[in-house]
Amino acid sequence: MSQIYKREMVFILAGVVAFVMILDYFFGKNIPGISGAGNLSSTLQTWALIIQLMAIGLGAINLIQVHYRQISRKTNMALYSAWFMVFFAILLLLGFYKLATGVEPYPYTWIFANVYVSLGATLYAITGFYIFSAAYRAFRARNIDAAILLIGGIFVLLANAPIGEVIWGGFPLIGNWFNNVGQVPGMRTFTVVGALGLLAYGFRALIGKERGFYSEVQ
Amino acid sequence: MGVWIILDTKFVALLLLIAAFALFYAYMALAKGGMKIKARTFPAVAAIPEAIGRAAEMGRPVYYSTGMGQGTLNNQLNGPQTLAGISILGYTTRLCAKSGVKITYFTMIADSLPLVEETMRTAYMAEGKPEEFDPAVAINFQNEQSPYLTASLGWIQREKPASSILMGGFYYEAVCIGEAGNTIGAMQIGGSANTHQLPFLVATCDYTLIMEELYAASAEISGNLDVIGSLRGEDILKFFVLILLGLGFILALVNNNSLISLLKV
Amino acid sequence: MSGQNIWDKLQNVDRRVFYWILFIALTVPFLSPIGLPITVTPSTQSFYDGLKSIQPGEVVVLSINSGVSAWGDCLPAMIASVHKVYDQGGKLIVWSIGYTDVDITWAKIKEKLPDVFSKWKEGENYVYFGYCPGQETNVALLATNIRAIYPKDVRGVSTDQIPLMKDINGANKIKFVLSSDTGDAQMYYIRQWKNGQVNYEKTGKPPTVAEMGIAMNKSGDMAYYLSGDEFGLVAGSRGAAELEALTGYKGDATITMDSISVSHVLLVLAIILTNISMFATRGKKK
Amino acid sequence: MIENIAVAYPTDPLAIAGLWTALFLMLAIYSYPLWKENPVYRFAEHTFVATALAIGIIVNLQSLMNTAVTPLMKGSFLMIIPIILGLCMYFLLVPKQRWVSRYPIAILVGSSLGLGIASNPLPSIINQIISTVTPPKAGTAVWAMFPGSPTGDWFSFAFVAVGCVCATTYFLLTYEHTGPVKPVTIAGRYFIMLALGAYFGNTVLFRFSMLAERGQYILKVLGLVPL
Repeated sequence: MSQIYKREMVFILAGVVAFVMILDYFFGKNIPGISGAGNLSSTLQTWALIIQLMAIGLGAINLIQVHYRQISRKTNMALYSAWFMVFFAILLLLGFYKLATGVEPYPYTWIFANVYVSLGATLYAITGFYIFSAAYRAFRARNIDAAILLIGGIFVLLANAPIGEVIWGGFPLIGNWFNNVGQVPGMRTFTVVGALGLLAYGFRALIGKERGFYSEVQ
Repeated sequence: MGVWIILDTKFVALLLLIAAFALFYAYMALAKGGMKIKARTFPAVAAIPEAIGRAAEMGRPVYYSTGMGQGTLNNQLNGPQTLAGISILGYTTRLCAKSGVKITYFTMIADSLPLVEETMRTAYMAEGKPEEFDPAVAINFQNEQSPYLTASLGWIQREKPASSILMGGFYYEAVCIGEAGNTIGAMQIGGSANTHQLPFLVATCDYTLIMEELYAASAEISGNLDVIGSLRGEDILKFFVLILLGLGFILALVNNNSLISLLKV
Repeated sequence: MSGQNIWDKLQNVDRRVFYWILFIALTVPFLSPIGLPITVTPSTQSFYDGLKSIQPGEVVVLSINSGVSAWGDCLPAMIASVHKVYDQGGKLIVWSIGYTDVDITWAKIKEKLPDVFSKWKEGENYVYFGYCPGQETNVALLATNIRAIYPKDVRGVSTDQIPLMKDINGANKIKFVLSSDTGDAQMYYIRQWKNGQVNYEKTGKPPTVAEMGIAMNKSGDMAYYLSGDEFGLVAGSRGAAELEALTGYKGDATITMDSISVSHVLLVLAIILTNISMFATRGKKK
Repeated sequence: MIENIAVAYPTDPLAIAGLWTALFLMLAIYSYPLWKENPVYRFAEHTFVATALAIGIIVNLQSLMNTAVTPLMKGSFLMIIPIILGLCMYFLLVPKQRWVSRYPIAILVGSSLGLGIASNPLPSIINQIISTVTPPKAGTAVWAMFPGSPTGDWFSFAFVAVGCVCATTYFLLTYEHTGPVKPVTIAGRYFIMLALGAYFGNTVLFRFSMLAERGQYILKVLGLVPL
């Protein structure tokens, strides 16, 4: 049985959208109807945005499934999952009230500022700990590779902290040179080869040769 | 330029794009036609079966994530990386299904969920065990980067995965998940094309795929000759870049601007 | 494990020991700041020069693509540059394509600059549009049609009614974008606004982009600064401290520098120790 | 002399409770690295996950109203298409019809790959080559290793050019790193390591600033430094 709409049509749609984007980038100015507000490419981008926004429900369903599983199987995480469900439901109700009336209830504002934002900052900063221990292990001069990593890292560290220039005037000089020049070859090559990889990957994905994008599913 | 195609500075870019696609196509055709092209082996890819084998031996699960990826597939920097990560996820899941290892995929990209679920389900079906696939165990979605990190950290300490595979568009979570995995002694394989996270993946993981290696890895896994052919296309482009660099360097020494003005057309 | 000497132990210190020392070392300097002198790097200097080139009445976009979580690195630079835009008599459009908590960040900026916002009139001197999701897609749309994304500002005033927005509906009337980033959002402006498909023929030049990035992205941003895609770069709290020195507005970045110095010395000492212990144990094993 | 604009400590009991709640949750999270995974951490973890999901749903619904529903009501009937496409995603939950969810994904993937393919070559390949082969102008400060010395500029220029050549060679995918290429790729590897080290160094500054801000927050809540 021909099931062209399950595979081939999907690739064709992706290809058409990609082609519009490419046309828009290169010839947008010259082809009427492609570029600019309200035209094909920006319409497609608005569509993509709306799809993105609507996808969160799928995520919510997954997360509720995960926690429901914990509760129904009475695992040692069941209590926390129950707390998740309750707190989530309360907050969602508050949010719906906000959407319906346009007035943000005070508990919602309070939770947003003191729980959501604050925990966000906390998690973001937690990296400080991990980076310390990562540096402690990575910056051991086990071999030449690691030694170069170490040299690059140490000089930049001491160039960034004001104490570096107090210790020795050469630290900011050399450290900033590593920053402005020393890292450029590696960085620039990353950029170039990354872009090449992206081109090849995009090409393969759009012609249906990439496993990640539905090339194997039935 | 007086023609109607006024490209500004994009003319060279367009030429490059066309040349690239022509090269990819040509080498894919050549490889299919029997030209011998062998991709360099990536230790990180070769280590994946070992990582799954380790999990099977220890009877522990596998942690997999494609990173934060700006929360959507529709992001030109991270979307392709997420897709490449999902390619490798398909391969990894299949290995897990074969040896009866539990794999849990952590993500914060809601719009990738259909793709992920179908990819993982296909992997289980290919091993003849579709009934073992349970989305509530295999996929763990969190809405944002920090919750995704919190949940990952908690899960890693509670479940103590034997291996942890991080492939995709990572941001600050890379170093945290990497170190958390290190604490419990997990075998770790990383890969990203986000330059700013590479130092941490290199520092915390046992094996790392750097930049285009991430994209190329799925080509290598597929083992399809024609797909590997496109990698040769990339190499030819690299030679081209090298020639331009060399030529430009020499011209710069004699203070000749012609190459630069040519590229800036 | 009785055979372990001090070097062996040093190599396998429980990481929590470091974590505690680090956290304390970062916190204590705030109690009595010293304020070590700092030199200004060229990228910050050219950022400042860009701010100084604002003529009265010119419009600048501040794109807050950093969240409350990155205040330590991002907020001081934003405060200093908003202050400078005010000093130069420029006008400011503020929005965010990165974080939902931008309202809190913007409130904090206003709170920290009472002298500016007691004189500036909302809608005339500045306009604040708040957050919109969509990342690069959004930036591409903003280049040609701001009203499609922001039909009204945060107060609910229709964009058409805002005096500042009278002739502005895209990138073409903007002098430059100041992008405060924890990620790659400044690249969206470079790609979509500076090098993008917008037709600037009638209006002259496309807007330039300057970056107030986190220090982590300094190396990456530096490449775009050197290639000319960004006219200036303030990297992290260190860059912000330099900017504060240049603008004469001393804020949180200058204070944070002490804590940075202490913690960096600590890390360097730890690295030196681990290397010594590694070489010591390596000799023993042979 | 350091002057900092101090914001007054709040007097509203709810605001004070907020400060302390935030502090409690922060310490709950930091109990993970500073001690170990524990019930308090789990509580904070689940609280955070629930909060973020609920807020995310509300924010997305609000944006959906603005970008899709309101225009639809006002007569932009085309907006029905993306809404239908968005609903198609939910066919994932219908076992026999999962393939329907592929169409919205195709649009997202097409858009990201299309934009990526089109807009990457110019800044990421061509501009990078141009920057590499542009000779230094005399006295350009950023390039100068030793300010005032013209040779510093040229040294840096040569360093970058040679480094780019070596590092690019390192990335060759379909040629083994043997024979005459080998020393070049090894050198390329060193250039890459230097870049990674410099990156690492910069990141430390950023992460420590963040953590310092959190430390400062404790002092602020305790009233030891001004808010």
